[in-house]
Amino acid sequence: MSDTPMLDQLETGPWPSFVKDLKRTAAKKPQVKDLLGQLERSYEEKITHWKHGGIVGVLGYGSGIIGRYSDLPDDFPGLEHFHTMRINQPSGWFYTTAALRMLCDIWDQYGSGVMNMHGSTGDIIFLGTTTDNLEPCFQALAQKGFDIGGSGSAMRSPSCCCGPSRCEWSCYDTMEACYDITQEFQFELHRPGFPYKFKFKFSGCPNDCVAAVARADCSVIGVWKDDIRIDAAAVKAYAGGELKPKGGGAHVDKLDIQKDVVDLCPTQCMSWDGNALKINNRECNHCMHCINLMPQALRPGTEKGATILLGSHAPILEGAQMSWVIVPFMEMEKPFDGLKELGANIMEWWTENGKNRERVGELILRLGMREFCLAVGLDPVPQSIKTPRCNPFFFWHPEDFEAEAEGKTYIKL
Amino acid sequence: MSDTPMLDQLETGPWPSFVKDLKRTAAKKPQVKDLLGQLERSYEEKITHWKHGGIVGVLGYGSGIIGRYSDLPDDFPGLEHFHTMRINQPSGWFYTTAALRMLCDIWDQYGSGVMNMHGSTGDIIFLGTTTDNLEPCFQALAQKGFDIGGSGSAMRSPSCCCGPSRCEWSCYDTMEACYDITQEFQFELHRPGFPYKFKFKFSGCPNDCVAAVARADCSVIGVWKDDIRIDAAAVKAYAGGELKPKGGGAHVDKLDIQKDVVDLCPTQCMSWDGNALKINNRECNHCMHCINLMPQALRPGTEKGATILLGSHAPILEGAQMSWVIVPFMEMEKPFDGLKELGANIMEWWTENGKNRERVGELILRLGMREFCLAVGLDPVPQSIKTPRCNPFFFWHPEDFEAEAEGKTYIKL
Amino acid sequence: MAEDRITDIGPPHYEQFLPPVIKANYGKWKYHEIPQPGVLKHVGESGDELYTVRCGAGRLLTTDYVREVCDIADKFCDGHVRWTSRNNIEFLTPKKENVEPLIAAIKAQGWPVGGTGHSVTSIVHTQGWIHCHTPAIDASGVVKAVMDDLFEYFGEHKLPAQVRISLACCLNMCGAVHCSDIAILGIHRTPPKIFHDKLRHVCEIPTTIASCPTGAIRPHPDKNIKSVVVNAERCMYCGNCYTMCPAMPLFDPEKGGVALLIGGKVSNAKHPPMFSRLGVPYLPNNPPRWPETCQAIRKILLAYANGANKWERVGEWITRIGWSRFFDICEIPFTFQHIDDYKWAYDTYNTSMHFKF
Amino acid sequence: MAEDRITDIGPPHYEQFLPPVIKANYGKWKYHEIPQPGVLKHVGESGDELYTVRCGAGRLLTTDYVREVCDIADKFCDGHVRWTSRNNIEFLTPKKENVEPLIAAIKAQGWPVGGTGHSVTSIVHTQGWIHCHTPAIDASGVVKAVMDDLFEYFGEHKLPAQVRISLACCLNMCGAVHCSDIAILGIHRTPPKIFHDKLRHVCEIPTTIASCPTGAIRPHPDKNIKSVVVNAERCMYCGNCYTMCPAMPLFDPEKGGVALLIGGKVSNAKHPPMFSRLGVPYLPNNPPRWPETCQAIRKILLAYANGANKWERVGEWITRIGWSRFFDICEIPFTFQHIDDYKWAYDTYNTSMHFKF
Ligand code: SRM
Ligand code: SRM
Ligand code: SRM
Ligand code: SRM
Ligand code: SF4
Ligand code: SF4
Ligand code: SF4
Ligand code: SF4
Ligand code: SF4
Ligand code: SF4
Ligand code: SF4
Ligand code: SF4
Repeated sequence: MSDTPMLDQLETGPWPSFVKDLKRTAAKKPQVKDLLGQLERSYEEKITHWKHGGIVGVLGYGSGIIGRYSDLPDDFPGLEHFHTMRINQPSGWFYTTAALRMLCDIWDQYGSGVMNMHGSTGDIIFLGTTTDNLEPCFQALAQKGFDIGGSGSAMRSPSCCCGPSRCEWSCYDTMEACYDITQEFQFELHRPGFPYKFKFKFSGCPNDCVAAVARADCSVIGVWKDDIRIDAAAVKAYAGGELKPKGGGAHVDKLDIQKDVVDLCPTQCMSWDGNALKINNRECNHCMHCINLMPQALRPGTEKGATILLGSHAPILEGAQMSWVIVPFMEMEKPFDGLKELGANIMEWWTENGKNRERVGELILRLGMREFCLAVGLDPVPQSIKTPRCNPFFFWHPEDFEAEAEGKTYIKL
Repeated sequence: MSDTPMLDQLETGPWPSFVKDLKRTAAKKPQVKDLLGQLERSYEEKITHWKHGGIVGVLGYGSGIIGRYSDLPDDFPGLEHFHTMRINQPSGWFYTTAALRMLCDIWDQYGSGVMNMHGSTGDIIFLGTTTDNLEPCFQALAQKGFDIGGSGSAMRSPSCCCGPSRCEWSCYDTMEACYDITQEFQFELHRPGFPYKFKFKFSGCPNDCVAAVARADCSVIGVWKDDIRIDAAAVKAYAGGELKPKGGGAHVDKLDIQKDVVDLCPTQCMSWDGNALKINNRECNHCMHCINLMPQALRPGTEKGATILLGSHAPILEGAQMSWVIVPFMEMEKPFDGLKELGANIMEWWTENGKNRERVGELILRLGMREFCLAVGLDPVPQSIKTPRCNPFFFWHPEDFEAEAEGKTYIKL
Repeated sequence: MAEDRITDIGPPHYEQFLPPVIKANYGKWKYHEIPQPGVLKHVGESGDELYTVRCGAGRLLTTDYVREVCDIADKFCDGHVRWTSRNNIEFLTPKKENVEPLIAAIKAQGWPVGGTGHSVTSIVHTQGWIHCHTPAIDASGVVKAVMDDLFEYFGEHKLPAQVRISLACCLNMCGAVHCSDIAILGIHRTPPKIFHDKLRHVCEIPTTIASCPTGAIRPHPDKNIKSVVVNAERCMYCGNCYTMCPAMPLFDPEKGGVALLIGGKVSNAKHPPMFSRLGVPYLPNNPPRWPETCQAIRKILLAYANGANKWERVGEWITRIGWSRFFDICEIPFTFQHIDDYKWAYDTYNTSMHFKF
Repeated sequence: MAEDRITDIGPPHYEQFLPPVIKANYGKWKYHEIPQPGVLKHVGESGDELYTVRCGAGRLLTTDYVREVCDIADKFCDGHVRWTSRNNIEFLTPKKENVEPLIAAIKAQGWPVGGTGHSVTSIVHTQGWIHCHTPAIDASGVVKAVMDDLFEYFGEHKLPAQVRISLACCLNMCGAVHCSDIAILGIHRTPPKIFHDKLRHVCEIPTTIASCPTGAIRPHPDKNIKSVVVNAERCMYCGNCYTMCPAMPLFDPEKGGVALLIGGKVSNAKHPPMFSRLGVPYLPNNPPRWPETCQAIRKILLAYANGANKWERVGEWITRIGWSRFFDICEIPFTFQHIDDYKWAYDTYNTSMHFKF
């Protein structure tokens, strides 16, 4: 009888089976056999058999390695040490097969051969090696140009959508921004010195294909300021059914421009007279809906850059947050000085003021947007809010009174 | 020169002038002259000259009187004592002139003759009398059938829209409910024993003409369960322009049924083919919009009652709240036993658990809807929420596990 | 004597005050019309008609004034009259022929007729300097000034929808201004001054400390003084401490003033009820006519009248165009005060790319 | 040796990994088409074309698997391949004629092609029992089971919009499931068990106490024990204490299980990003195929496919029909668990008459 009767049931079915894959490797690697064995045990008992991680790492770095030990080392000796190495992925997760084979070779040599392509943050995840192997594996990788990613109270490996490399909508160079920011903050990435983790994610447009708004303390999302470019002939081709909605990605074959595009525009800033599509761009929210539906007819404008949003994270501790707008528009030309400076200011303020395990978004909620903006050098902008406050509990600072003395008023009369 | 040059400027202009009115009374009543004098002083100095109220009242009651003393008693001796008496208004603020003249006579005898018709809570407000006059004034009123209203940490005088007395939309008898509940809770109204104030307001339909949702701990708002009644001929008359939108109350003379009614229905449950208006009543939100626009064509259904919402109050301390739904539909027939029982349960739970100056809505937020519902005997209903929680931090009680053991599941599969 | 005392009788039963036509048609009204601004015609299933003439009134009034109201009601309404939930007076009569003379009599008195339908009706308000101890501004005076200024909108149905203005003279918000199309709010802007000598005698220190929602109050570091100190940076001038402790007034004649909160509503029509939100953080406290407040309200009202779609309440209009466009149009500079930093602030932050440049 | 060490070089520059057609058209793509499910065609301003074939993959894989990917990429894509933000593999080639053979080779491998447009693409997920210390459920196994069940939706564009499913195996939510159309969440439902002997040695008591967001942990009343106690009534099983202190595991094989959160989205298209919200509070933890979880997801997905308008994401559909209708349709009994009682609960309460019976 099989050692893993429950897992074996996952070998069937049309979706690729990790069990099949692991079993093949298990034939060569005893620790992978143990891994399957312990997993089977978890399936039987419905609990994890991993112990709380200890602190392990490579020389000089405080992050990038997650210590992991089995609580059944006697039954599964191959899992006694089974640490994770997070390897910082290249921008956009592009590889040559040469690079991939090299990574596989190194991981076969120093580890279990089990990996994640990729971890949720974006790293290449090497799952399962011993404490001794960490340093040699790291240096073998480094020789080939790869470095370890983040973990702990550090900057985490930034990630980005494929952006200009494979998408017509990207409003800035996500790939280069991701690379450059990662390089800029190498120290912060490898040496945890923050109150908690800090993540950057870069999406090229408001479709947000790396889910930056939901899971990056600093979410950089491309946007344009001027007018959506319209190819009038192509619009007609969509209206006539020659071009398919979403380039063929939808469940319907023909667009009804009034109902599908115009009526669903969230700002109602479009109109269609059966012949020409008009957009009142001043009122457009850059939601991408119309562009998504007619990729051959509409394109973002040409005055491009990014919106900087801050604060998202998972629910620990105050409840999940999404990032909110702090800079509606930032130029995003290399070398991204604006973002680097802002990023550094934010990290500095947060490090000085944040409590242990307090994400930057939670700190802002605790101390207030005013204190945050003043510290990092930002003006208040209406784009950062959905609505103004409804409570009357607002503060006045001596500077406000000084400004009033100099003639500041709160509405032009 | 006038004693009140600033106030005098408020004698001009088309809106009725309280200054003119007070001046006329000031000729007969020295304290009103003082009142104008002190008010003028406030206008000059831009601060109030009323001191913090002291505790005064009538025999046996702990509420209904607001002590008020001038901080300039030497300059304005008539204001040394200048207390407020809150007199519980009749439902719907209906009067005969005989009753009004009687009230005026009593107030001229015992007080300043200055009043508010009405206070924000709904009481007849008698502004300005001395401590000595409180009890005789009260008894003079009581002889004529009027009683004092609420103040302090007590039940407050309930109020209601005119409802069935003058409105075709009322889904229950607001006037009688208001009267009956006021009578039921006389003790609580006159003898403060709560953690803080407690207000009831009764509106006959979702137009909510007493703003119950915004300013009553317990907001009782009429609603129907069945189908909106449609007079098809009248709908056509609106379409044709023979009948005017809002019965003439609008700025436009003719209705566009598609654009004005159907397109603005928040649930999109209506349709109009140029001839007949259809409503998918199952999806209707009872928002009243379509009825408001065509009062001669549409009426609420006939299966009527009220929704009970709980929790609204002004911003002290946690920020303003609106009431939220706790019972989507309650029968509202005399003697309103359901509401009385629920009201009593709520007050009991709140009195037991509330902190000083904690409104019932704040207490629920602090202890949770589950504890509240279980204590007062309510089931969880989806109508009480806009959306379910987005955080994963929910509790499980032993009862839940027991129910599961008995077969309870969380989705029917 | 004590045995003769009458207590706990509650208010009189309303029925005795209802006009006969109402008693006859109670709960059986069929529809209404608004034949002209300020006049309602309700028609019963019986065919009976009831005419209501709505008359604007100061809410602060005297027995003399009320007697004048009675005179008119006696003459045209068989002695029947009511007040509305917004402090207007309603004269009620089943006789159509009485309506015009009734209106004439009201106008002869110098009182306005209106407040129905798409108008600006009376301003719900509070005490102000006439009778309260915490106001930052007056109430009746501001209301008089604003209503004078907006008078044309009371007697005509020329707005995209009804506009409800309310006023509260301090953060206690007795006017329940938190859900008004336009809310006028008196605000203090300086922390309380502490009179230590008085405090010791009239205030309980623990209660005083507990009263502060932001935790700004601490015991005085010098134990001998037996008083408290306020951390000015955490104080948001709510006056809660003053309510508990009269030795901590927070009035400052120069710094106090008016804030306007905008876009609230109560009814469920189309859009659910909405809170009013900070529009203009501060306008100076300028009696007797608060010109800046009047001008700011007029400016916002005109922008609304001009920009809103048919049937759109102020808050619905702003929701559609977005707050940043609203601030643009009304020429209101965006300030830190607009950004929420109280307890539920997060939900007001813009967590999307939905905004306008 | 230490001087030879290489550190802080960061990731390799991506440029070296880009196919030539991408380098040539970088930033100059003009439009795309999706000629068939799983295939993207990007056209540059230059007229160049790039074909992408998207292939579903287990995220948990081995070097053997990756080498198989390389074999295919070498054969059809000049050695170029990428992964997507949702862990699919994308084979990239400028050669149209390669597309069909490439697809054939992928299928021959037993791998699926799809995940584009209005499909259910791969499930973003986390470690589960394969490698983490706090999971309530497995990750890869649940994902495999669900994807097997929904397989038909991966390879076809037959839904009203894209549907993004994510999984996180504990409340830390590493899958960032909080904004997914359908989120599978592993939940514990019992407070931590405390191993006092161990705790004394391995945990810092103040840090442990501070770690609890609800303040449920207090020092052990018996000072000699030098440990802590948990107030079970306040514990919501978040595992924060366990993260800080390994002596407080909160695993219970029978009580742990799955919650489904529904209706989140990330993109700004039409509707701003939305949080996922509690749909099904609890489903049993049934390895190896979690049948109840699969069935519940299928039921919700079908209800959506059936009820949503064109282009409507799951959350947009629910927003339109209302949550109570959603619960009706999916036959989900409403429970106290659905009602928020955490920090910003108030904003989720229905403060209006907008609801359905
Ligand atoms: C490996 C990974 C899951 C995966 O299978 O992909 C992961 C695994 C862990 N996460 Fe995570 N997180 C991973 C991406 C995330 C993400 C997603 C993202 O980054 O986009 C999130 C949500 C976004 C965010 O940052 O909030 C995430 C939110 C958390 C949290 C909750 C943080 C919060 O503010 O709510 C914790 C708890 C903690 O930090 O103590 C956590 C903690 C953990 C720990 C370290 C558990 C612990 O407390 O020690 C897990 C280690 C497992 C292991 O053995 O490797 N992990 N974690 C992901 C990192 C891989 C990578 O580097 O690519
Ligand atoms: C007279 C009146 C204003 C008016 O001019 O109409 C009034 C006047 C006062 N209110 Fe009020 N409130 C009045 C209706 C309201 C309303 C409106 C309502 O009831 O519909 C509210 C908002 C709704 C609510 O209940 O929250 C209201 C919310 C407050 C609050 C804040 C309560 C909160 O939870 O946020 C306070 C502060 C307090 O209780 O300490 C307060 C306190 C006060 C005090 C007692 C000031 C104090 O702290 O001692 C004022 C006494 C003034 C005086 O000299 O008479 N008053 N107060 C209203 C009562 C008249 C009547 O009985 O008809
Ligand atoms: C008399 C009064 C009730 C009372 O018992 O006193 C009343 C009476 C009527 N209301 Fe009202 N409402 C009265 C205060 C309110 C309030 C409360 C308030 O303003 O504080 C509201 C909620 C306001 C809000 O949403 O902010 C209110 C929201 C409505 C609405 C909803 C309008 C909307 O578009 O939001 C309607 C329907 C309509 O007008 O189309 C309505 C309709 C009506 C009707 C047509 C009902 C009827 O069939 O008789 C009455 C005449 C309306 C008119 O004046 O045009 N009534 N009405 C109140 C008159 C106040 C005044 O003197 O101006
Ligand atoms: C390859 C990838 C980016 C990457 O660098 O890896 C990508 C690529 C594209 N996305 Fe995306 N999206 C990718 C993850 C995402 C994500 C992130 C996620 O799911 O975690 C989102 C946000 C999801 C959400 O809102 O919850 C995302 C939201 C969109 C949207 C918005 C759709 C909507 O109606 O909300 C579009 C536009 C559309 O499809 O109409 C879009 C459109 C596109 C286009 C058409 C862009 C283009 O012109 O090339 C690409 C092909 C789409 C397709 O598959 O049909 N992409 N896209 C990601 C593929 C994931 C996968 O393997 O399935
Ligand atoms: S986020 Fe925008 S630019 Fe980036 S891949 Fe998605 S659609 Fe393209
Ligand atoms: S991008 Fe969105 S908001 Fe802008 S025009 Fe298109 S649909 Fe409207
Ligand atoms: S709340 Fe409804 S029933 Fe009451 S007066 Fe207003 S419209 Fe009529
Ligand atoms: S009452 Fe409102 S929701 Fe119901 S049909 Fe009329 S407009 Fe639609
Ligand atoms: S709002 Fe403030 S100042 Fe005005 S009456 Fe109420 S408590 Fe007094
Ligand atoms: S005014 Fe309010 S915030 Fe300031 S000290 Fe007093 S109670 Fe605290
Ligand atoms: S979600 Fe929880 S259990 Fe799963 S990988 Fe993240 S920390 Fe571990
Ligand atoms: S599981 Fe969470 S809530 Fe429960 S005791 Fe631990 S930290 Fe506190």
